[in-house]
Amino acid sequence: MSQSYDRGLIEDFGRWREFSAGMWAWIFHKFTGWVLIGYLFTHVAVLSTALTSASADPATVAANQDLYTQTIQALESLLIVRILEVGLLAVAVFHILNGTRLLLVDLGLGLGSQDRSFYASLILTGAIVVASVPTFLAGVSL
Amino acid sequence: MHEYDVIVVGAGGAGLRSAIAAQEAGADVAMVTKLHPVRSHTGAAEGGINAALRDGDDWEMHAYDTMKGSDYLADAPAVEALTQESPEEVIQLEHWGMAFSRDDDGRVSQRPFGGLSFPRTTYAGAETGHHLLHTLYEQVVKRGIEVFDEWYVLNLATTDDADPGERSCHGVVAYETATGEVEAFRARDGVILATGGLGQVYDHTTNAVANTGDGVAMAYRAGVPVEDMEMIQFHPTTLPSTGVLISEGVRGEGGILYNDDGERFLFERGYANNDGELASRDVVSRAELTEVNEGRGIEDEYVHLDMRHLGEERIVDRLENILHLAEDFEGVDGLEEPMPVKPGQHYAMGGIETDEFGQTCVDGLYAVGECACASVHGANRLGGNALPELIVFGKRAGRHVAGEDLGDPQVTAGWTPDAEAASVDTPVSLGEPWATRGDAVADGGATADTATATTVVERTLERERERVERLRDRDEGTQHADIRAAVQRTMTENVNVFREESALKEALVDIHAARERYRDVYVADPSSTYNTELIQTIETRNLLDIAEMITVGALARDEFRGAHWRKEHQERKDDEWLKHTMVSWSDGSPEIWYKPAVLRGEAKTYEPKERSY
Amino acid sequence: MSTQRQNPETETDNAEAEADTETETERNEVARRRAEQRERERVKENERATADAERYHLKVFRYDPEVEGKQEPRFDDFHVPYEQGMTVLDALIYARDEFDVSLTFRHSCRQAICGSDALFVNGRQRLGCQTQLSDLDQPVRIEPLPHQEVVKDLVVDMEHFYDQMESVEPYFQTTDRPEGELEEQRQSRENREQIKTSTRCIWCGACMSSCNVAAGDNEYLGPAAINKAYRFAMDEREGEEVKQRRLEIIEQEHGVWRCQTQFSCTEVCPKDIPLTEHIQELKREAVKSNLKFW
Amino acid sequence: MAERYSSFTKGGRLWLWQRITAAFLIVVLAFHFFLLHFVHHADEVTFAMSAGRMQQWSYYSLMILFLVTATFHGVNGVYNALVNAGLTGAKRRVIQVVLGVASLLLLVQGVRTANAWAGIDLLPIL
Ligand SMILES: Cc1cc2nc3c(=O)[nH]c(=O)nc-3n(C[C@H](O)[C@H](O)[C@H](O)COP(=O)(O)OP(=O)(O)OC[C@H]3O[C@@H](n4cnc5c(N)ncnc54)[C@H](O)[C@@H]3O)c2cc1C
Ligand code: HEM
Ligand code: SF4
Ligand code: F3S
Ligand code: FES
Repeated sequence: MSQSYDRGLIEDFGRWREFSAGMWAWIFHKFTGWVLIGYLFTHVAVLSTALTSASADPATVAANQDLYTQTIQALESLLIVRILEVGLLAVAVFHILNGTRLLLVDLGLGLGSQDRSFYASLILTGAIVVASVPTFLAGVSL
Repeated sequence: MHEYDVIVVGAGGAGLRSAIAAQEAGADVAMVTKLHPVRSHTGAAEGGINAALRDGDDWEMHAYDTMKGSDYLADAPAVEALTQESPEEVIQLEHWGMAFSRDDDGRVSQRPFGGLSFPRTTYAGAETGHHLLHTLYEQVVKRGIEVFDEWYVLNLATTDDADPGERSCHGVVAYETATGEVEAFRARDGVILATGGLGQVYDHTTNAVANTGDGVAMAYRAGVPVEDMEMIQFHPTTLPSTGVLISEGVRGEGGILYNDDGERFLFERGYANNDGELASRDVVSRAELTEVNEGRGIEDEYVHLDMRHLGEERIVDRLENILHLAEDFEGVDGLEEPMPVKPGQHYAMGGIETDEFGQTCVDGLYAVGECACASVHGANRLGGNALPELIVFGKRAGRHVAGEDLGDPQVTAGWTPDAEAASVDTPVSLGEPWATRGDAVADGGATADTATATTVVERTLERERERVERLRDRDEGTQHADIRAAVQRTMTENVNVFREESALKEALVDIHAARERYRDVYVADPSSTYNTELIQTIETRNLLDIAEMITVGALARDEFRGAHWRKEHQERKDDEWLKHTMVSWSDGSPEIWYKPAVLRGEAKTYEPKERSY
Repeated sequence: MSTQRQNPETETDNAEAEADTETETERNEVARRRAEQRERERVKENERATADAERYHLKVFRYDPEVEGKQEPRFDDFHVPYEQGMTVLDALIYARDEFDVSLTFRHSCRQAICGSDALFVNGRQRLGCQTQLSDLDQPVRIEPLPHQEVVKDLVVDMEHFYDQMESVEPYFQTTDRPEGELEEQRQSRENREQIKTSTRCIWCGACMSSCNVAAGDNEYLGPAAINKAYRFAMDEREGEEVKQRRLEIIEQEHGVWRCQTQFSCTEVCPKDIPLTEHIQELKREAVKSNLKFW
Repeated sequence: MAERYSSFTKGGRLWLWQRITAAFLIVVLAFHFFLLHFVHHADEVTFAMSAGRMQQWSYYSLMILFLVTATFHGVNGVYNALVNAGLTGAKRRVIQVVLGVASLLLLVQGVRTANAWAGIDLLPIL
């Protein structure tokens, strides 16, 4: 071959307009998976404050003045955190639903309607998230 | 320079089978092909492979059908070789894993086909050729046979002795499409041409764009005679807008042809009172065109092929591919409506003259497959008889070239004492009268006296390099596409199913004019990377020769036999014409002669009978 | 004219021969002029017809490493007169023959069987010959297959694809052949039915080009090669032993496990091969056979 | 010629575990969300309550299993994604080590936290 032309990155994500259902599902699943594992790390880090609380004065703990409780409650009082939590829920729900779809595909079930099941996951995710917003935002001070 | 024992040119069914056989016989083989092997047009074959496999059938019946189908222009020894060895070769394919359709007992399925007295067409859905091609290529991969794909063979490296029978072939020169390199391939034992069909001389054809008859033209210009070129098969059921084939399998399974009046015309108008739709292809094609010409065609162009009554299950099981073709290429749902069909160029019965081992009269040069004429099809090929030809003669040629002793051939190749010189009255001079006379008799040859095998190859290489450069260096003139289109048009108008003397002559004039224009052809694309224009320009040169051979042959044969119908001579003339039309390139122009058809087989002689279906 | 006789040494009267050639040249000349006249009329008629025709607007990717002005890839516009039933391939052929002879693309069979002309048409891998222009929005954007290197214009380098196809031992292997001459191996209709779609692959490369995983992982076998492996692994004629070997091949690191069930391969396959389904089935087969051995 | 398979790799095993853990996670993750956002509200979480739940053996072991499966599933998922994107050679080794260490840290920290709630001193080093 004398020479050839490599069209590089435009090939991949630059073509998103041309993606089909299965490819979007793949991208979303990837994205949500990464968010979840990222969250798992931060989640454990935050929860680790419990280690100090465990060795703290029981009275402080009883009064909910320990580091863990304080941290959690401080975080939970922030609107931004609540919004992020809604986002997390969306991510988790989609990952669960699409994950279920993928498990079915792995079992060879419903391959013919894989695109419809993807749209169903999306819609269901949306519905669940919207329905949960009141619960998630309850009691937050603006 | 590449060097191998055997060079196979072309990697369709015939080329692949011969490469495998030569390699099994111990030769070091390379294949040179202008398309990647799986792109070869063998993949388009739909209907099936004839082989006498079952109780109640035998090779003799198959041979009889073939001789009758050929209208007694085939050579019996070749036909008998074909029919005797086809079963073994088909089973070999099965052992190589070919995905044949199956009967309930797990054996390969067979179906009825036109002109056959027994349902012996072994098939794999309606895509038999695809499976055959891929199965053979798989075996080539398995054996690690070297394949130079997308290398276009420009010419043969042959010596230049005055008598073609004394020439020898030592290799080929090819052009690598991707880079524009011209390279030589020397063949120590021999070259096998397997370049396939030539349908591109017509504009309505079932053949691929790559089917430009290169091998026939190359061998012809090297001095090898071509045989029965006027015998072109027109398939009765092709889709009108593209020429895509609707397999004979449809009629084999029970599909029916109707004209615009809803008549089943093959019966109702008496074209084939016994076999109807399953009459031989030439009969059905003429019947359709007669219907159209007499005003009973649909939209004055085609007739209807109906398979709806077969029922969805049977159609999907056996003819699924046909549904896709009708849908994609004609927008017709074969389950709901009849399919429009008309005759289209399909197959060349004639080709490079060979004996039953694929040998030509030039030493070390073989030809197999559609480009060759071992003379098994005569004046008309039966459906399902081409694929067995590929594997039977492919194998024979492969073994022979690798040095296996297969005995003496019964059919002789080249000019023999019983050959008969001939002349035809033509309106223009043929060939290339302006070509410099005297120096080279064979186009591309190197003079024998001084030549060693290597110098022959080297000189051919030099010439071809020059030719390519010349084409690329010129920057004005005519472009090949116009010339090609003109040839296709005149052939389709004048050298079609119905042939008339004045029209044939007009075609020769047109071809001559096209040749004149080709003299200042040039290639506009200066690139050496994947220059398809250059390749097509060279192909067009080959088409000119092919068109002329066909037309001259058609003009010479003033009788009606098989696929060849002449308006002025509507009867078969057995006294005069049980002979092959031969055309050889000599000193820049075609020379015509005849040699007798061999009707004497192993145990009996096939007496010409009236051919009615 | 009488054609060449076999014996070239035959003496002919020189003067006569000369005269003969003279009239012959004249005759040739007249005939040729007539032919040219006919040709010109045809061309004119053609022109008239195309002038009236509705035109389709094509935008075609152009690139040639050697030709100035084409080294930087660009899109060229062609306006092709439309005819009933015209395919993308027909339009390209027209554009090449009438407007720009250097326009380069692979094609051969025109009937969706040779697999040469897989192209990226309006954002999707399709066979040019199998795609009706009338099914497409204008302008029709035609590009070479994504994820493959472009050699020139619409021609891509297929080597890698071929290598992948050939790496799965794509040939029939069996340990038991039936006894006796002319005995075929038996295969049930069900089994033939099971492998039927998988045997239809025409090596067009559309699937591989559409798969994002194949684009990222150069060693991934890709859907077509896996499908080829499926064709053999599921063929009962090969027998259990060979099947195990086949499973080992497709189970390699860059085999079936790389597939993320994007389904785009299945969507673009011009032969409607359910590729994802085949890949998934092989994954399960592999797991099953491994569980047996654990 | 493309690279042939080298030897039997655990590709299939990891693939299968990814599915098995996913199936398990569907239930547990849903339960987890439900419990901590709907039954109890997130802003009401206190150390005492968390500790109370953790002191039940069943809940404790479920959460440990949750941690382990989620870590495996998540980290293996990330690794797979990188391999799919064409990660090879030395880079691949590095990523393997980094991911391995990260998961170990995550597990250790997670178990320590759970133990703190549960009041377990099983492994004093943790
Ligand atoms: C649509 C269709 C359906 C058919 N159906 C049937 C059927 O059902 N049954 C049957 O028996 N027959 C059938 N036939 C006929 C049969 O398929 C062909 O005659 C046969 O496949 C020809 O095979 P081949 O190997 O000779 O040539 P091909 O398969 O055409 O191969 C030619 C090879 O030569 C190479 N080549 C050509 N020129 C050059 C060059 N200059 N340099 C290098 N390489 C070159 C090409 O790359 C290609 O690899 C059918 C034909 C068609 C067109
Ligand atoms: C709740 C149920 C869950 C299900 C059903 C599920 C399902 C799946 C499946 C089937 C895959 C594999 C995709 C593939 O390889 O084709 C996957 C990937 C992944 N999962 Fe989950 N998962 C779940 C929870 C989680 C959790 C809790 C995390 C985070 C800790 C997570 C992180 C990931 C990551 C990072 C990937 C890889 C994504 C990628 O390919 O880039 N998942 N999931
Ligand atoms: S599987 Fe389909 S898309 Fe892929 S190469 Fe084969 S025919 Fe083309
Ligand atoms: S597009 Fe690729 S990811 Fe799998 S389903 Fe097809 S191979
Ligand atoms: S030209 Fe052969 S597949 Fe399109």
